[in-house]
Amino acid sequence: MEISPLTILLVLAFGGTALTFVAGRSARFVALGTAIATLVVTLGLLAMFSLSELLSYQFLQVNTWFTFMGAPGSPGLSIDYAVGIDGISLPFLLLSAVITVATVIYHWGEEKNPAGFFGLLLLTNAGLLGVFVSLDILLFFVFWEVVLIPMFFLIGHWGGPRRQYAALKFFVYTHVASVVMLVSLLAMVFLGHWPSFDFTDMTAVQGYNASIPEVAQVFLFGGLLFGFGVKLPMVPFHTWLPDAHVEAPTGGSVFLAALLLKMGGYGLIRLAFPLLSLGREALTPLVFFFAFLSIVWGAYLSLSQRDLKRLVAYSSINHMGVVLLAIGLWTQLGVMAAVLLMFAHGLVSGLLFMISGSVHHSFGTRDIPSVGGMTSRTPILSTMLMVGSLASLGLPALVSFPAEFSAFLATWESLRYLVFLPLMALVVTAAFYIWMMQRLSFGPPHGIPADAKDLPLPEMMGMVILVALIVLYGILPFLLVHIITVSPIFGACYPGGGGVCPGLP
Amino acid sequence: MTPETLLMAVLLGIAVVTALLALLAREVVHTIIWIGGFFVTLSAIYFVLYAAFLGVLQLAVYAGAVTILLLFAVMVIKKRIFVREAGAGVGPVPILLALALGAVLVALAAGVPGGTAYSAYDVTALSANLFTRNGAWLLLLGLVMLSALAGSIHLAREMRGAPSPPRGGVP
Amino acid sequence: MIPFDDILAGSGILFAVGTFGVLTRRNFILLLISVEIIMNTAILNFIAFSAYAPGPSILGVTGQAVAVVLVGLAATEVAVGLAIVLALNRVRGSVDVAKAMDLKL
Amino acid sequence: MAFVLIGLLGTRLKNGGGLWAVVAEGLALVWGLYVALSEMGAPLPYHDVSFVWFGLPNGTNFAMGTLVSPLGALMLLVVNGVGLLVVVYSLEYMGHEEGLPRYYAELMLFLTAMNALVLADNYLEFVLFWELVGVCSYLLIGFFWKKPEAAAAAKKAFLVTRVGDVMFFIGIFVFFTAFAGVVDPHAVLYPGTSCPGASVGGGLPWACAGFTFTTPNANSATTFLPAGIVAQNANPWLMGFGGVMILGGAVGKSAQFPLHPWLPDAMEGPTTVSALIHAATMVAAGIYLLAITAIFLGFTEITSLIILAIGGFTSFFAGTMGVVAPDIKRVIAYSTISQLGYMAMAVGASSLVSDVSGTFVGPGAAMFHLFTHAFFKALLFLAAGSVIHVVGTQDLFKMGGLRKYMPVTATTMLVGALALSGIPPFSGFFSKDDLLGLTYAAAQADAVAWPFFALALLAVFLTALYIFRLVFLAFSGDRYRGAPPSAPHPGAAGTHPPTDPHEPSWIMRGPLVILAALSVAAGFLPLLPAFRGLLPGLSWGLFGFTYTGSGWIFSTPDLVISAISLGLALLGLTTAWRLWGNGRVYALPAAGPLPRIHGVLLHRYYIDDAYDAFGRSVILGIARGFAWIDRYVIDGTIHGFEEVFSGISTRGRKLQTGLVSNYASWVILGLVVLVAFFLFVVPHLSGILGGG
Repeated sequence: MEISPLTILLVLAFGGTALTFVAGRSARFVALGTAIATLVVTLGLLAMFSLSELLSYQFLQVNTWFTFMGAPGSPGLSIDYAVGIDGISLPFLLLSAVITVATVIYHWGEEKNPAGFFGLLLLTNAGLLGVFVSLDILLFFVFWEVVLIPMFFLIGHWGGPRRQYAALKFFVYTHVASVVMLVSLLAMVFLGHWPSFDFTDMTAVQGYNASIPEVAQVFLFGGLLFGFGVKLPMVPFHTWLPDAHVEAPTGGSVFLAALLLKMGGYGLIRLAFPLLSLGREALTPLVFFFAFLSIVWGAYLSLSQRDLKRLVAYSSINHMGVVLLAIGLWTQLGVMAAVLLMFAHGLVSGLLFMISGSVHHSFGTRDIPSVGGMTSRTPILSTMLMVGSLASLGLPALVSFPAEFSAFLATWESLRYLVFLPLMALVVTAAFYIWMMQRLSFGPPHGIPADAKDLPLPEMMGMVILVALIVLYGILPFLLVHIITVSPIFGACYPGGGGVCPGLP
Repeated sequence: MTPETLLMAVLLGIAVVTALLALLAREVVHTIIWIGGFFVTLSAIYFVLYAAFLGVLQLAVYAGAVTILLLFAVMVIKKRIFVREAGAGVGPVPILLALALGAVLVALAAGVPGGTAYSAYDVTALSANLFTRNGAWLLLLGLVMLSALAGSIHLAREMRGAPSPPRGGVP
Repeated sequence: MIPFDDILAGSGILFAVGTFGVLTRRNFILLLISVEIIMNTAILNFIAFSAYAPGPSILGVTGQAVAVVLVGLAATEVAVGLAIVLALNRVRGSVDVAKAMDLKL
Repeated sequence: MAFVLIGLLGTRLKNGGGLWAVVAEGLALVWGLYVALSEMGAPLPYHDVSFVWFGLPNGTNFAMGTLVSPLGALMLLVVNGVGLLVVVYSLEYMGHEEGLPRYYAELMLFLTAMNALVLADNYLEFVLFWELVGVCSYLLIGFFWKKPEAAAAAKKAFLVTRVGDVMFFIGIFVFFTAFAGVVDPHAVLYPGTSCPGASVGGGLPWACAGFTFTTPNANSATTFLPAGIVAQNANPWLMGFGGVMILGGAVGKSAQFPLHPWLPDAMEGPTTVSALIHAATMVAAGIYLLAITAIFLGFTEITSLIILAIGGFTSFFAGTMGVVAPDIKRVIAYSTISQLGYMAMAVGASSLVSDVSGTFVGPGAAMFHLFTHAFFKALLFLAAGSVIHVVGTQDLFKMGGLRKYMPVTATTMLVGALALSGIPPFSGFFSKDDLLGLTYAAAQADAVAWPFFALALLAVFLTALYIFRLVFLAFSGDRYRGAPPSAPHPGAAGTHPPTDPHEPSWIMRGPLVILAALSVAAGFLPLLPAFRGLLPGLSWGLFGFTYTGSGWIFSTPDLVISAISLGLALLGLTTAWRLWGNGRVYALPAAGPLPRIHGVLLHRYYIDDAYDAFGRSVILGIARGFAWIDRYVIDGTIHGFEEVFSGISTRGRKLQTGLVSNYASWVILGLVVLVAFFLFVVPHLSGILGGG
């Protein structure tokens, strides 16, 4: 049996998690070791990833786990352990590994039951890695659930004053979504008469699904859109997000914003859009509607927030709205932009939530009007805030810019004048960040406690890692774009790739 | 009606009757006797279906071990453990439910056509299958048994420090 | 010629009998016995279907193999169940399930 | 050559003091001169380096590269020349401020971004550095971040230009689709340039065509112009729309009429920064954009007219506000807006003219004015800065009689003022003359342009009026009106209480003198054939005599226009002298319309207030409304569900008797129902769901 590096990655991640749970006082060292090991393996994957293997998944490993015997004569249905990656999942793996390292470093001084805390963080990370590498629907779902459970405990145990409420809300929302998603996925498998749950061969699976009538496809697509959309989150299924973010500990917020939201977008790109073409065509206007709603809603709500974390949380809704829009266009430029934007948003929102956490540590509050002029007392934190905000509003030379530009260009290509809507929201986005900075960073200092300290070293290190990547990929985006476009979804669209694009127009 | 059909009908009838008697008996010892009979009857059915190994297994494990185990448990408890069921305790709902379930299951079975049982599965074929293709299940069963063993021991040990039971509180 | 519908119908009735026992008996040992009856009907079905499968086939042997596993499982279950009976008896001095209403909210 | 840019960036990172910045900027200027000289020798654009920034399987590539063009070379001269002088000037002017490394770092980033913008070879790269320039200006305007006004001004600058940027984005999108991906403005300005260095980067399509957005189907720059015109004919509405959107970007950056309010407020930044923003970097970027895209904008007449109208109106409109502003820097700021209006007007006019004559004159006149304006505007700002540095206030009415204390500053300021008002032989005269002549030609081509031509002429009068008001109020007379030692203007750059006003050191005076000399000399540069190569379609005239490169042509209308504008300028000058000269301070009459007009002008036509009110009530109102809905409607619905479910479960928990048998009953019931369902209902369902 050939062992894929991805299996090694998963074993490493889960094994490290288990070790962390039992490590007790030295949990943070084990956690950091695990996170770095995961990152190293991911970087190894990055190095070994072939840019010329366009039509199939790489590092593929498929083992039949077990098979449901069908009636005599029918092929039965097998559940596989199927893992593999392409250019769309690799950035997410990288993001996940990097964010984990940065978060562990950021939380180096965690006092409250560190073994549990780091263990849960790593478990989330392991589950995320699993989601991004699994190519079998049931495996995908199992990992999906693995991600959600530890997050529930992170919010519920390490969170803020209303953590019980937030944790429960998070749990209920995401599980309702999970159930709908699972039902839709299973129905897709059964109605399409798939021979197994794995979807390693996209063309074949599209062939199976072609036999599903349009009505059923519309329902299935709608179910998946809801299931992944809650995670994304798209308005009006978003209200779990601000509460969860505000109450979660900093690391939890970082994971939520930087990684968990990406699962939704990833699911849409990997499962809903390519596999259910009839449903997609029927429901695309609905997708656009939700996307525009999310963009505008997120932008305006950010403008009205007083709490820094809530502001960042709502800005996430805005950005993920752009992601949904870009996915909904379902063109090469759009999908590339969506993946790039999710990567960018992962780094940037992670940074911003770390900053929010540090603001809370330093000033004892995150209420924007009650703190001001923090540049004079905490210049480093203030600089970080500025970098994060500017990155989030799409400053060139930082990673969001090429992504947003591509997304809007793709929108123009498909939707023409409708692009005004998100672009006008872009002005509002700029407005709330700039306004927030004006109130928090500039002006004469006020509301700063006497013992306010600038960033401690671990927190700064965590942020510096993210800033470095934001700048690196902002200046050299092709490092990532070259990878993203190596995917079966894009594959045959290359010149000489077979001529027929199975995935994208 | 072929002899086989007749034989099968008789065996099934005996099985149903012994099972009912086991549940309705007044003394727990009688229950155990009837259930032993039920197990033996099932073993006979397995033989008729050419599953000889299963029949032997049934005899050894169920008719032998399980029955003795039950008897042993009764002896350990050393009480008149058979609680007389008051007539009022059995409402119409459970009976109706059981009847409905039976009806549904029989209806489910009604559509199945008959067929010829294949007689050539000997122990070799069975073990070959069991230790290769379905080895994982056997392994899993081993694990389950191991944990059950541990659980049983734990259950027995746990009670040592527990408050002593209210003796004599039983009718 | 084996009448499979008869076997299935018979096992269905046996299942119903076992269910009846589970629903009405309050003695833990009798409950255990009822569950065993149900378990046995399942095994019976596996064997019946394995016999029903045409020819020497993988399906046929697998049915019997599963039945073997199930017999082991059922035996284990009895062992654990009886351990529970003993524990219950020691704690409560009774094996009446109606008195062990810990599941009530 | 990109090497130098990287060198600049490197310096930016490690520099702690201004000297590094001076050295870096000096190198940049030398390099700019080299580029400009080589361009003068061979006035055609050429590519230097480029690479794919990112690309897609379907062949859409987004490239980054440098492209050296004559206009770009001219801009390099301006940016780095002014930049060097400003940096030198800063050595003393900013010497006492906190956060100097930050200042120099931001300044160098600003100049780097501007250099890169000038060298950009496609719109994506252009917009990238365009945004970077915007952010740097945000940081620099907000340099005195402890002052709430500075922070607010920085915010305003960023947001207002952001509105323009959004329109610019759309404009780029339009061109990207309309021209099938090839958008290289230079290829249009200089037709005949073909695909240099096609082998760079392995012969990919983008290596040709100017490293632009390219698609596999359209990779030839030489056929671009006809293709563009075809596209225009196919969809004039789209082309016009795109042109207006591009214009929107330029309007935001160059502070033209609807989006102008940020520029006066930007005076909260250090004076050196103001000089840089106004003369060479930020606002010039907008005009440069208009100049290199003039051909696209000229595709539709209406776009050209809009540009002309906005420019002409702004030049007048800003001038009126400049006449009343009490703040020395704000007066100069309004003059910038006004002069930028002239440039925009010239771009619009040149497109109109080319429509008629069939040849494209190009935006040479606008760029020439940008060139001369850069020097005298930097001069004015730096001179004003040295005044502020010494007297510690920006209020004109607290100055006066400064000539005898600081003669060098006074003289150079006077040179700048004369150049700005367009009085020969100072450079402003020649460039402004070109603009007005071009606008006159446009007005003949299209009668709609007449009122704006008239407004532009009026603006000439206003220009002279307000700039000499400034000069006279500050320097003339015997009396120093400031109450020494007055409390320094809060936060004004480099203030120390003026017990005895005196000239600053030569580090500050040197740049003033150099700029003054340039302000004179720049006007005559077009006489050099090499320089004319940098500015396509530029003509140089003196009272009706136009130099064509080979000889002189006389035309009466040109003479008339020159005479009128000179007369208006002199009129403005004398009016200013009558009102404010020699220590006089003109007092408004108590009655009549004048005080009211004065009030309106002082409040900047209430436009700023209107924007503020719009932002505060409408935008924030929408935000609060959405927040309310989010909280009570959406979350309320969810909580409603919660109520329902908890009601059900309160009742449902009564079913939990705790008796195992009862639980089992439910299980069995469920089983029965399920089996019955599959047995009797499902067979009928399968037809509906299509198999399964």
